[in-house]
Amino acid sequence: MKNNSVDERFGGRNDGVAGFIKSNKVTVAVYIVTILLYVVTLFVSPSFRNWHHLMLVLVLASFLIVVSYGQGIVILVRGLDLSVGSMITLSGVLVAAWVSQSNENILWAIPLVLLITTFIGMLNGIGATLLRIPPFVMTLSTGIIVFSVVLGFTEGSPHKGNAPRFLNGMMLDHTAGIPNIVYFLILFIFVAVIVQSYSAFGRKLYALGANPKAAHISGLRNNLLTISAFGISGFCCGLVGMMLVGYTDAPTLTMGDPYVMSSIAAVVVGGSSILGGKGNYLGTVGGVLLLTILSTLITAIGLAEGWRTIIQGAIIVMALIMSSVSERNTKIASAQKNISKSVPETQKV
Amino acid sequence: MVMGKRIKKSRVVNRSILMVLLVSLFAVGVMFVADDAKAEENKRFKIFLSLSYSGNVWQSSAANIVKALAKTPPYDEMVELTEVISGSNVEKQISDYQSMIANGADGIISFPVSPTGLNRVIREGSKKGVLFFMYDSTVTEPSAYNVSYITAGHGENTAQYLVNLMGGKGTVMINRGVPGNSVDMRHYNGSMAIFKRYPGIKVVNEYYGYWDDAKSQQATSQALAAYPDVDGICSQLGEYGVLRACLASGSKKIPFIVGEDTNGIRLAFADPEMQKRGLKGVSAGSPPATAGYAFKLMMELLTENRKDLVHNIEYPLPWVEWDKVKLCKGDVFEDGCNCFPADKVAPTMTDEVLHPVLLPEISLKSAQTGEPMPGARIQPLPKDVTEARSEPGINCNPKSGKCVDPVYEPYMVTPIPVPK
Amino acid sequence: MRNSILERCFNALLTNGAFLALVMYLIIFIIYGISQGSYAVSVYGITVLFNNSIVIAIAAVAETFIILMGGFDLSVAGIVVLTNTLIAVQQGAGVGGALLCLIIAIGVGGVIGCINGFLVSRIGLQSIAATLGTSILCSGIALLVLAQPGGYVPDEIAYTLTDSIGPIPVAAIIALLIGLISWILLRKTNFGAGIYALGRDRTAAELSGIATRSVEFRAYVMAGIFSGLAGFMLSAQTGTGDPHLSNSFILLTFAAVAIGGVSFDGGHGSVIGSIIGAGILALLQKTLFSVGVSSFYTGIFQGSIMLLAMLVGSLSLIISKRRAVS
Amino acid sequence: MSYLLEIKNLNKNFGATKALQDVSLEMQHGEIHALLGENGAGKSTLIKILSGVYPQESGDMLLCGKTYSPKSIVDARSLGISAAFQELSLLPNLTVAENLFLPNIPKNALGLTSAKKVEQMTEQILSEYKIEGIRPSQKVELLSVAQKQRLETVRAMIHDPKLLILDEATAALIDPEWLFEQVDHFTNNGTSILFITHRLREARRLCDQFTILRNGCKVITEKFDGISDGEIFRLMAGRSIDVRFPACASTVDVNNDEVTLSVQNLRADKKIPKDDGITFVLRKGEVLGIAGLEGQGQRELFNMLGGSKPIVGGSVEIEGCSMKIRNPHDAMKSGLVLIPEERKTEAIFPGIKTSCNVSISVLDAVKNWCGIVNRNREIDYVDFASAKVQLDNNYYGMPIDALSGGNQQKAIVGRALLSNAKCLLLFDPTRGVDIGTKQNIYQVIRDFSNAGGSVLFYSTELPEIVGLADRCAVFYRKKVVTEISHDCLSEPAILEAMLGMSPDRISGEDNA
Repeated sequence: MKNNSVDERFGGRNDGVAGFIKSNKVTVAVYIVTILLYVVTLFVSPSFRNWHHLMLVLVLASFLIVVSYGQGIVILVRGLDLSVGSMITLSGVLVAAWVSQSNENILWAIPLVLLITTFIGMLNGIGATLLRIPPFVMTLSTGIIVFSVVLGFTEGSPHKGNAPRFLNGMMLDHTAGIPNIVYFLILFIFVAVIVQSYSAFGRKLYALGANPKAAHISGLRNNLLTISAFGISGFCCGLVGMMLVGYTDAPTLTMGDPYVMSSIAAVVVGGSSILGGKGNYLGTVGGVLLLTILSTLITAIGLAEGWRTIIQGAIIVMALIMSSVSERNTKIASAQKNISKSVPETQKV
Repeated sequence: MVMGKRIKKSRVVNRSILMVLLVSLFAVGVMFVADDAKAEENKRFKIFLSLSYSGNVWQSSAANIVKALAKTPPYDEMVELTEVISGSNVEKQISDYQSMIANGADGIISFPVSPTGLNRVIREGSKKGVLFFMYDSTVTEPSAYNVSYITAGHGENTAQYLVNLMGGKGTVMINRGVPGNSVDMRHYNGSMAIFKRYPGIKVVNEYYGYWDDAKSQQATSQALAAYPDVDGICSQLGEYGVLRACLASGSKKIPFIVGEDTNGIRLAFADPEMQKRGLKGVSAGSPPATAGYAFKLMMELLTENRKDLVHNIEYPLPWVEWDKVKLCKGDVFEDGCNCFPADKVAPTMTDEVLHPVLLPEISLKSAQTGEPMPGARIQPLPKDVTEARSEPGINCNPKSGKCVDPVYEPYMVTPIPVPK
Repeated sequence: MRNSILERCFNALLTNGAFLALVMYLIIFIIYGISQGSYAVSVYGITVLFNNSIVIAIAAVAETFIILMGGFDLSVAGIVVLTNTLIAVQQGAGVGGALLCLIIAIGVGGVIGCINGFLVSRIGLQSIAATLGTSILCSGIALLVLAQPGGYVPDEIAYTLTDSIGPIPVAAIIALLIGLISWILLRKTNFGAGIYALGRDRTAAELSGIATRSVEFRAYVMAGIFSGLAGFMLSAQTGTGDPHLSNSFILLTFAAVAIGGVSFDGGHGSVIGSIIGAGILALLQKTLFSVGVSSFYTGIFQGSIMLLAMLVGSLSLIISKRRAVS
Repeated sequence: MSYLLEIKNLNKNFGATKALQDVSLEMQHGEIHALLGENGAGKSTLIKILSGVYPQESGDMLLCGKTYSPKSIVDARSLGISAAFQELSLLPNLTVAENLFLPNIPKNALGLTSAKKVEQMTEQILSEYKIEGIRPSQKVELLSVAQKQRLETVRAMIHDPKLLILDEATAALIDPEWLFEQVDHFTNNGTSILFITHRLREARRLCDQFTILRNGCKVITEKFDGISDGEIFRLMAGRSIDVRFPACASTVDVNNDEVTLSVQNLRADKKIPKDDGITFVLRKGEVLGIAGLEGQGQRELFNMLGGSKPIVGGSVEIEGCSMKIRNPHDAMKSGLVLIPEERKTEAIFPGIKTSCNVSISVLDAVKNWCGIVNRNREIDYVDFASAKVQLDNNYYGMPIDALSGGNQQKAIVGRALLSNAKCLLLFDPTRGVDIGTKQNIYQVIRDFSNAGGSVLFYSTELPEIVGLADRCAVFYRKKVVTEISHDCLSEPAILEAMLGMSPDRISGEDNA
């Protein structure tokens, strides 16, 4: 028995392609659908058949890719972050106000903004753990409060400030034919996957999400872990706010709003369980790409807005049904005593 | 037993103290944040400004203009202005109107969230003698005053200009506003009416930018990917986002863009680099200055400097063609200048905050900060106002039967003949 | 050992979310009354207050059914918008038209509720995700039904429902009626017991013989119907249709439920609390307006009140648990 | 003579797992039948099919000669079979009265449920079944575990079933006599009872016949008379097992050896006087057995030491240093590692690989400088642990919830062994695991103590304590009343102490 390779005995995560597919069925399914959809878009619009379009999809997806990481981590530990919209706006407004067009203040402004959003994220975590306020309500409240503060700070309008040149260049310039942001994305995804799936910290998050009570008893610092998960979400929002400002050149107070529901949708479509403890970031990235390609396709076809919305809703529901079916198939094998679907207890440590 | 009771009692007392503390903290908080504006109560006109959505530069410019005017003598002695943000929720705006009426409003100047949803509360208020002035967006309630450019034909005029630029043939994309909105519908119908007259014009794609630069930019990027060699883009608010999407598309050529009034697009029109890449167009659209015009009209009615007024008033459509863009040196439109240097305002700032005739009291600075221009005094408005057409669903209630269907005839530009 | 009335009140304050909400309401109302004067207690003033809160109140009742069961229903906003547009395009007038509108509201809510119920209880989807999907679907359909704001709601609805009968606002009667119906459904039927049971412990509920799937399904249908009714009341208020309602509606609904002391873990709370919670939101808005707080900062107060309510809620749970132990 | 219940060739599968295979069973009218078997043998599945929770897959069931296939629990009840479940199916947020009548609470003339009426009926029922101290309007969450168990049992009884199923109905009862009385009363009326228990003694006391299930198959149906406990155990385990306990390698010198854990007046409740808490010492290399009836404070002790319950007063010293234990993390740092009572809800991480479940306690030791887990080092640790608990490494890749209870427990014990513990706190570690695993766990405990570790070991099964412990501390009314040294360790001695019979401790009953 000792002859088996390490990876094989670990359940074959690295056990070639077959092993990967076996242990990540949902993720693979998401990518298959995404690729199929991409092929469809190529047929719908011949002008999509070039490198540039692929890069465009990545640039458009980049915001959601980053914000969904935070959302996914929070969902992993049985939370939900409804404050991402406000935090993105906050970051954008602050960075534009402090840095303005030049790059002078960038060295202190960017870290400071990231620090602020991370801190607000951690406040969410503190409310959800120490004060025992359900994350849904906690983040809803901080979302409303932060937005209110931004409104007061800007007196209703982010007049001041353009995007710093650095951020502009980050989002729109190319290096060697590839947009700079794509390099950043690759780096981000790499680090994110390492943190979520290969680090001790990530493992602990999974354990916490799978069974908070057991995690507590096993000596994990549940509160600390949850707070850092929310902190990561805040950090990601800070990044996205800056990216958006770089992309559009000026902040608006509503620029974060679309990312609340779509980040949750991306995480869920990507095969994570909204009840926590399950899912991985690559799946989420697949979910984001799926949604982005879908919206590209819909725009290309030029459907009426009503139909676009309907199709988006339908895709979410269908993705859910698909992942629930594939999950059920794997579950039947392991089901022993669970009576139908039992909802795990929420954090009651 | 006795012991137990004492413990229990003290716990109850502790809890009650905690409760009282929390509640009183909250109460103190309310009192603390409360303005002391209520203190002085000499006879002033109580005017309320109800914004729809704060958050974009357009809305706050409009609000700032009204605020600056209210602080400009002699209005500074006559007006007590309160600003309320109603968000995009009809319910909230109804509630706010009711609160304003209850608080003895003399006039309410507002950007209405819905053209129809507020009618009932406006009717109630009008009966109580409150003046309702809607700027930019309109309501179909006849007792309200609508001051707007909507009926001035943004859609048909810009579309005609685009057609002229394109020589009557080519492909066009349309960047629309918020779906399900009557203003978007009016603009869109105007544009389409023109495009349909030219068989050579093909509208290849339409999408929604939600009058938002960020969303317009993303949607335009997607649409451009499908139609990279489109000849012209007909945009509602969000044209700066459209431009940025074109710049980022990697294509050397920039299509013609007709859109609204952001500083960014006007600067781009004037940029020789951009012109070299083919950018041409017209900047014409929704002006925040309407708010100031509406406010002054309302004040003239209140101060009885104006006897009667039609209810639907048209604000002239701003119109700046690409080769007519001129940079302002100072803070006001003078010598026919119509845009500002990039280091002075955000590219998403709408330039049409000023009007040399209707709003001479307002400078760029007042539109940005809400502070009056030093030394300015309120100037009377020209006697005549332009009455707007009563278009159904825009500023007229079809039920009342006096509406006229819109005629989509461009007047800012002479239509070219349909090419054979 | 007999507790004094005062003591009981304090106990109730901490353990009963609805009671706490009521006390908060009264306190805010006093501030409102002081700053607003006699208008605050005039018939018109009170009618307006009820009218402002009734839509969110009914929506919050709908949401309460689902949250008590430990789920989330994001489709409330979608159903409200869809109902509103459908009512606006219907051509009926007079009492017949009003009745037709009511049927539309209940029908739309029921159908969407059935879809939600099917997705969650039969297919086993996560409620928050499934209802997010249906909500998006609904708003898409609403845009197809009514391409731009317009349409009419029969005057019988628009005027009667927002008026007052003598000194009593119609909206108050409706609130009372909705409160009563939902209270009976939740507290006086086996279905209601099932909802509470399901929210607390699904496995135990199943072993107690409760047909959990059926209860879950019916709860979504009920939530759908109440959401439809909320759309009906919104139509009455605005007198017209508008396919563009913002997401803030759903946030306010959740805020009302949270302020009303309903536990988001499920199994604890009451519809009465949610209705008062909706009242607090409307009252708060008016109070902040009348004391002159800049509307920039409304959100800070809304958020803080929600947190306060939840904080007391979680505090009371700890206390009652401690009491159970000792 | 016709049977009350006949089961013929019943099958039930969960996916690939065969939960029941060709099980047949007959029961007479008025018979009390014991259903025995290890956990996972299929007992639960069988009673859940009988009571209508699961549908059957194939096979026939006859009740009073008629085909019986219930569609739901309610259906089963109306057909005459009702069950009291081991997992307590009461809803804590509903009242006693509501719980009793779920899912069909009686209605008044208006068709609405009436609290008043239901509470009156409940009052009557409670007095009829001789349950005191419970108000019908009380929420169930305020009841003690024993009260809940009684309520659960009564809830099954009030439907006047032809067959009553009692699944571990005595597990939480302090005085099983109450149940025995009710059971007698029931059988006098001709009702049959299917009695599932792990306690052979009770089964012998109540039942005439027993059936043993093993791995989803029926092994035997036999009368209790003339068959020994050992034989029954053998049949349950499927191989000849006399429970063997590993020999103590060395006896601990009570006077000289160093103390690992010293507990002074530990209190979980403010009401307990300062000097009346839990006090004992645990020496290096010692296995200290803890015994006590349900609810006498042993659970609180383990949870306090493990950090999952706040310590109200008293001191904990480890190797002479005073320790503050505020949470499990503190406990672990001090070297105290708890294996909790509820495997499913408190110990395993469902959906996560078994290997990761084991290695969770060494994550910090195997990560590199930037926090990434070194897989090779991790697997070395996991291999080390599973060698000790004899966990097959084929299970590594499976999600832990797909494993049998015994293997899950092995993984959890393995996890505890990796955590650098000075002292293992084992709360009923052998509950619900097969005999093979039990044997493993005994060996692990002994090995651990031989290597110089200390073990605090609670078990509901006295033979385990007698066989394994070096010493035994007996709990009664929230504290250690008696310590029994290795030489005097015997079941009767422990039992006597458990019942509070040590001479100076006999006083009025007061079960908190």
